[in-house]
Amino acid sequence: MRQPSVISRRVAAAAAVLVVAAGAAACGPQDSKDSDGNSGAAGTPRKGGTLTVLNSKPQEDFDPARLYTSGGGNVPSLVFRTLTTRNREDGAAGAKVVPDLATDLGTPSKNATVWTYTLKDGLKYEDGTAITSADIKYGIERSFAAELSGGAPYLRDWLIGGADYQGPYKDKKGLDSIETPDAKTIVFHLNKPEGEFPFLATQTQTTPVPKAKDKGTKYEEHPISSGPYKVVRNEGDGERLVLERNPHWSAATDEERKAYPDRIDVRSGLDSAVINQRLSASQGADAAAVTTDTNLGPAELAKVTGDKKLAARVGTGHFGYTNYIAFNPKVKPFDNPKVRQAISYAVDRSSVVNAAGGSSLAEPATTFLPDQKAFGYTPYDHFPAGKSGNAAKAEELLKEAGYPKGLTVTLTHSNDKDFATSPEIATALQEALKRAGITVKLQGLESNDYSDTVYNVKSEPGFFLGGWGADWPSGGPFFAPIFDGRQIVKAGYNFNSAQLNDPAVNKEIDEINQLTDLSAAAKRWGALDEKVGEQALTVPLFHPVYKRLYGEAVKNVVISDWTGVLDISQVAVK
Amino acid sequence: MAEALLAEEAGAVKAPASGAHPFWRRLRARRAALVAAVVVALLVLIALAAPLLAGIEGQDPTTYHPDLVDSATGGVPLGSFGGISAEHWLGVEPLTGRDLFARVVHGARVSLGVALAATLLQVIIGVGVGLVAGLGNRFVDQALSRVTDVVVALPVMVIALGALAVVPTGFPRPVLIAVIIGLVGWSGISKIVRAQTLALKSLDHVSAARLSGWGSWQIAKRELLPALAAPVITYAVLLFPADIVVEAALSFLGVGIKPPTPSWGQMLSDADTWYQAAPTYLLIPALLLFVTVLALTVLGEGVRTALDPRAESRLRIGTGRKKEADA
Amino acid sequence: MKWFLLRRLGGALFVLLALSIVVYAAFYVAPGNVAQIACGPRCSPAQVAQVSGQLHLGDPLYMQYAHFLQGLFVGRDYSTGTGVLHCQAPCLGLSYQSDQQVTELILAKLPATASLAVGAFVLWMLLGVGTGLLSVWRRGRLTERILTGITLAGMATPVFVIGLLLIIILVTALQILPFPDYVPLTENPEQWAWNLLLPWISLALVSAAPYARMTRASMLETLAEDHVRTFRAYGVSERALVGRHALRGALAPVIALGALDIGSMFGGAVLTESLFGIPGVGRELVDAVKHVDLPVVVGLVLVTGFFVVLANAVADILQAMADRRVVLA
Amino acid sequence: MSLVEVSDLSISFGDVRAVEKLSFSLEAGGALGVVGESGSGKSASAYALLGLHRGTGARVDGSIRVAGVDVTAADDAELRALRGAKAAMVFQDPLSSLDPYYAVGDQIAQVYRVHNRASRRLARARAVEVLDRVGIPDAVRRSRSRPHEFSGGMRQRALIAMALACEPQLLIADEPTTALDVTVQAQILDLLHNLRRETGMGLLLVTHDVGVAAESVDEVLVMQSGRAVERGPVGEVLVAPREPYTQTLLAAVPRIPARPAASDEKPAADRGEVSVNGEELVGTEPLVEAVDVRQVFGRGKSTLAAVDGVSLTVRRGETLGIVGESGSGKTTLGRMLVGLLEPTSGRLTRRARVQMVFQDPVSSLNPRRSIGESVADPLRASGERDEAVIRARVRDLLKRVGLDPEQYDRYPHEFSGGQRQRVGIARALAAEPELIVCDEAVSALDVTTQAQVTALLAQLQRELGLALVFIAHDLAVVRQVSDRVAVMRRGRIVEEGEVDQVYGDPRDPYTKQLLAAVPALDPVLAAVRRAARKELAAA
Repeated sequence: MRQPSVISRRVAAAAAVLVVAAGAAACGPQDSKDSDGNSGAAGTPRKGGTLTVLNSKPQEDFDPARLYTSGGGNVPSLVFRTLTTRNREDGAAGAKVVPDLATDLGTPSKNATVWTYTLKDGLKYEDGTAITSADIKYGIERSFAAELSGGAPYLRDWLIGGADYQGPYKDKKGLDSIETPDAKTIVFHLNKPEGEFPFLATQTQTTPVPKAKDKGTKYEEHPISSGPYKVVRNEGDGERLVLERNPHWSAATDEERKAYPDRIDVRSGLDSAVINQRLSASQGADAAAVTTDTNLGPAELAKVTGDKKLAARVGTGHFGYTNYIAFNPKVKPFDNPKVRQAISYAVDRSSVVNAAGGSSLAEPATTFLPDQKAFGYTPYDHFPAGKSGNAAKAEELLKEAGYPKGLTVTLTHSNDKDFATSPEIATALQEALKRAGITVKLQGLESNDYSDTVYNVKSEPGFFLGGWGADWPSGGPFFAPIFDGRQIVKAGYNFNSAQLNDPAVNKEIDEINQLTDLSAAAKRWGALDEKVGEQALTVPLFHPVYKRLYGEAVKNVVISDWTGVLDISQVAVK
Repeated sequence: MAEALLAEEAGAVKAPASGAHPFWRRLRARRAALVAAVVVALLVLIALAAPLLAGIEGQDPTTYHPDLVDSATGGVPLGSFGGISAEHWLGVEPLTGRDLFARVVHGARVSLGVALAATLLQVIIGVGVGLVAGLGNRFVDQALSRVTDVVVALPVMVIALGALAVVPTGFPRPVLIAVIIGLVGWSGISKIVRAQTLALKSLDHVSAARLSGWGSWQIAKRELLPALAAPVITYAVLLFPADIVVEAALSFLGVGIKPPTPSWGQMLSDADTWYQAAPTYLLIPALLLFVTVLALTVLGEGVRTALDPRAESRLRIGTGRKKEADA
Repeated sequence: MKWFLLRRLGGALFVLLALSIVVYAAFYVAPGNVAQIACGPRCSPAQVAQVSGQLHLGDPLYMQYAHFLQGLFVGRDYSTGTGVLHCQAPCLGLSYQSDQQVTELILAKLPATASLAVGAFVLWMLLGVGTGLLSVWRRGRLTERILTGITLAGMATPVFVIGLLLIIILVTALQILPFPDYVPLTENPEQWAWNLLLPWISLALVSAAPYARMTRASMLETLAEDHVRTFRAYGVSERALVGRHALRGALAPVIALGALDIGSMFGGAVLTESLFGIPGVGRELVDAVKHVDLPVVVGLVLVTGFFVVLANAVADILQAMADRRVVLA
Repeated sequence: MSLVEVSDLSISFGDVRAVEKLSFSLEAGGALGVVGESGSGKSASAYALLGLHRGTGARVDGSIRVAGVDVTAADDAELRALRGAKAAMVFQDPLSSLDPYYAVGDQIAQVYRVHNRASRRLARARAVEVLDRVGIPDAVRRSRSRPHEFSGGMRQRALIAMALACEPQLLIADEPTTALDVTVQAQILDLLHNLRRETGMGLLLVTHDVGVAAESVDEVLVMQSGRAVERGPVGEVLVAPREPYTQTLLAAVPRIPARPAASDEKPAADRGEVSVNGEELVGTEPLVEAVDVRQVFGRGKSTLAAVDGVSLTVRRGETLGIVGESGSGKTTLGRMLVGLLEPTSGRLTRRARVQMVFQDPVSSLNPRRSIGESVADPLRASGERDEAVIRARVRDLLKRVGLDPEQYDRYPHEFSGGQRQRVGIARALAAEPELIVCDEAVSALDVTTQAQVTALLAQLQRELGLALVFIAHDLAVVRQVSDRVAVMRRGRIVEEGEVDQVYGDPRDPYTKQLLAAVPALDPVLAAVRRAARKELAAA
């Protein structure tokens, strides 16, 4: 379970993949402390006021069944409470999972195939009715309906019978693998051990939905709130969203959401230049404004860096994400490990980092897993290319591989201006490989064409740019879809680009999944990454860094390593 | 006003419309057109000699210079005015550090080449459709008019996207863009040619040719095409700069020329967020585009007035083109 | 006149249907697995198949088109899971991307585009006709040459170049104007105008040139006509000749061109909207095209095509009315 | 003091001297006709009277006094005060001479207010008054119409009304009837005549048509190439001209004899030749036969039958004249006869090669091709490839039509109108036709040239045994060249017969009306005709 962030970012709207949390930038802990020092962000946070959110993407799918979030999302998390949720703290501490509606992180059976949750007392919807475990079951079942597609695949893959279940509209009987023995208890029966189930339970699909209020695809217009805010206005298919306090929400049952502002006004459909311009001007209502989906681009960063006051209002964060070169060893000459290694040696990471926006927006990567403890980060650099590539070593390897006169290959990339799989990065690689005698032809595809081509086993090219992001901060959803042989998808999007089906790797993945001790699991993910890295099936290029502006009056900026972006539930404007 | 009438009555024979001499004389008489012609010639020369010029500078349009940009602040070029120096005459591109002069001169090739090819295509299609509509019967004329309407109403964007989708990615992008612009931009010429054909068709010398026994094709070749040359050339010289703008617009919207091939529109598209941090990056292609289009437009005006001194009011052209790219 | 209008209407319908067919065909062959996109990248093949069935994507092209026509003329029903959503004729379908009704979506985008178009139109008409008038008034003098030069430069400048330059000058350097942030007229008229000023000016600057040139050429042409000679021979002053007779004669083609331009502008000033981030139909079109959101693209092309065709018809009628020799038949 | 006094007037446009040392005068209430062929400088002189050359780059020397104003010395304001108020002008083309965008009444009111302090209402009332005066029926309502809603004659009346608005002392009429049909022309001339008699204003009439002058003025000034040739009372100059040029000019004017003319109007040899060529063939073998042909333009409600059921036959060697006013369908009929148009219905049989000579000497030749090439067209089209043969044949044809064969490679613009018509004839001949349709072939030419071209046609007909269909609006020309004549009106032939019979004893009322409207050269006869027209109108 990991979020294919490249795709999601590009196709976000179309795919109903909610990037709000995942693809968004954030402010890191260091910065929030800096800002305490100077800007208007100082002082104790108090309740009251209106927080304005300036976004580019409208909340088109404001339905818990359709949202694809990492940890419940940012704005959605204000309305939708889930069984568990992410820990709302700065930095690494924020990468932990904590209980939300449930009293704890769940009780696993011995082999982690059955998970049992008990709901807290006094949980109510915005209309004052009580939240029951049956509503959570119904909410999950809804996400199986074709009408409400868009969520993450894990429930379908893990729950017994999930693969065939068609949702409550077609299949009134419901999903047997979810049991609700009483109104407070809910039991999940999985088809294999999954120690990371508590992470999955942070996703909005575990939000309770009262069956009587379900309006199918129309539910998104006014979803029933279980969180601190309820929807009072939803116009233009999520373009303008106004949230106000939900009187039936009890802070006593919710340790995570601070809910300082009285009102949240989300305005979307704005141009990213407008958002950053307004945030830097910070005039009027914009002083109490944040964005949950718009990063500073390189050009804007260059301007912001030159202005101390502005720089103090930039939040920096790290979301688990890796941009890399993917090889398909079924295509010649990439079947030859020496060729893959040669390319690994030849890449010029400083050029690539520059093309991705410079060292403030991208950090060179030599490991597939993001450089965070929660993922089990284990540093390694099997094919040291140095700062700007080791052309001599690459040439040597090519000679060994039987290409003494160099080699011509085609690099597939997308034509989007996303600083991730975009032409600039491809060109940077083209230049670097040229020095090692490798002639790179570029094949730039329009975004949809790119996704279809690259993530399809039938059309997958041998050499292309890809990226992968975390559905939650753990090695599981980050590593397995790329390297687990059982996750090679024959029809549909396939992310195991190397089409690696190594029994040893598969076995290790299964074993780690059984662990319910997450820190022990993390270590083994890291070791597995280092081992698989030796095969040079990918060339990690860089991890992006998110930088976002926020308004002068914004206080209590919290940026976790889970989302990498400012957590809206913690922000105060008074 | 009265002058023309009186002069005619007084037997003042107008300078003949045919022959090359008066054309060149009149063109030379317009100083602005001359200056524009020199500028255009210079640009064409730059385009043709792009690798040579970049070679003289000692740079090429694709090499990255990571050391010339400030990586920590988003990749702004180091040094003043976008890193202008003896090695990099117009500075370097933010993020990549590629040489701007080399990119701009190579971009001239693409921008001018695409527009030229597109214009030729438009002329060919436009003249063909216009002639057939003008000469054909009512049904043919109506059918072609409707087709023209459809083409006019179809946004270039959609055609471009459709074409990008259908045509294999290996197909050279500049050629494809030229074809797309050519395919959507011929309606102006076809309308003019049709109108002129209808007007000419009713002229007695065309009737006389028919009575002489010529067929339609011969009449088109002998009586119509020569007479159409002037308006078509006049329109075409103004289409050319318009096509440069269309190419730039498509590239600007991200459906045109793709990197690493530099074109001015594509450079502008890359540069548009940099207006604060690295203005020269934006200004250089913008100014070049402006100068080129202006020079071509002035030259086109000159050619138009030289071809037909009284054309100014008769041929109201070059009016809707640019906005078509916008629509 | 009636027959003329009916024929134009028929022609327009034909054009619009042909447009929709072209777009359908183009997108049918376009890459991009629509069902996969609509469903989400992590959808299982079974789910994708379900979504595909729901969107009728498995049907042959002509069946899909037939469904589209049905929606257009009769309306269509869509399942919401719990109930049925009736999309009334003319129904352009639901967006693949957001499930929103395309008609609603376009209606939501129109005000911004209309604001842009109307404001810019007023500005460029004033600017264009004024400049043309001035250069006729001052014909043969330096003023005319300067004005001619400026209008040529205006014609030569793409709107995104002018727009970017204006941003650099007015927004960054002088900080007189804000970077446009569209505010609906109904919300705050002052902010609406203030924020649209920059796009209006940009559009007006590049659009005014043809009007100035046409006004000038057309007025000079009229001044050379016999009836002006008549009034001169009856002692009417030059000023009255230019202001009353020449301007009146020049106005018709100028207004016709105006109709044409504002029509295509209503169809979305793609470049201007993209550059200034104005949430209008033009930008929506770019988005929809990039996301292969076929219903939205078809809807937008139909709406923009409608405006273009309408503008063409209006321009023709204006031209014909202006040219009193032509009888509309 | 005279109303108009012009002395030593010279006008030049650049290097071209349009008028040289012209002097004349016109007393108050007098009527002077300025007659001349194109290029004689007559219009330029008339324009100079109102100072209309000012600011156009033309050079005007000499002195001009009109109604006491020194036109050459007056400042702009004085000049404007003269224009319209003291001297008003009526122009040739009544449609283009009125502003299409304003109501006729408003335009007249505007002019009135330029010269009189008057309210809008008063000015409008004045406009209605003068419109009524010039015979516009229902003037109040019609004053609100725009020019295109008027017929040609009504427009010219409206222009005259505008001229009357400020009660000028002098009316300058520049070719006021040239664009009008002959019957309308007669009405306008009668109107001018009556107005002059009633208001006592002076009239300066500029015309190329001697007949028009004969109808309307007391004195005539004949101009040629910018100079005055002869001047005197109309009765003297037109009846007994002294100057050779005037004599030639008058001789060239085609006439319709008052009485059935002797057949010597046509050169006797003409007919003799035809009969020699094949007596039994003449008048027997039909070359073209049309039976009930129709030509319908447009669809639905706007259908117009340009030719509506015409039957006729053209036989070898004869000349059929077709006359009619504009819109009568004569040109459409001609085009059907040669096959440029297919009849909508009816039967049209062509048994011979048919060619056409066109009206407009400018557009009938491709300006981009040498005249030799144009003439060679039919030869090349028929498959002749041998350049030498083509060249020889073309030179022969050029010689035949009276052109220098050495001019083969010259371009049309280097030729005069008459010469271009000769080229057109040569081109027609190149196809070796048996029938030539001449569509207004001499209408655009000056009378002297006109006479030469008709003579050429007659000669060719004689030599080659051609049949001719001669289409024209000018009754006199048709009379001159034709054996038989057909009168067309609204797409139909209203009368057809031998020339002498139709002209001498017309049966159809329309034919009678037409003939009565033709201006007579003799001022005395003109007066008689005017009376006759009154009768006809009353009847």
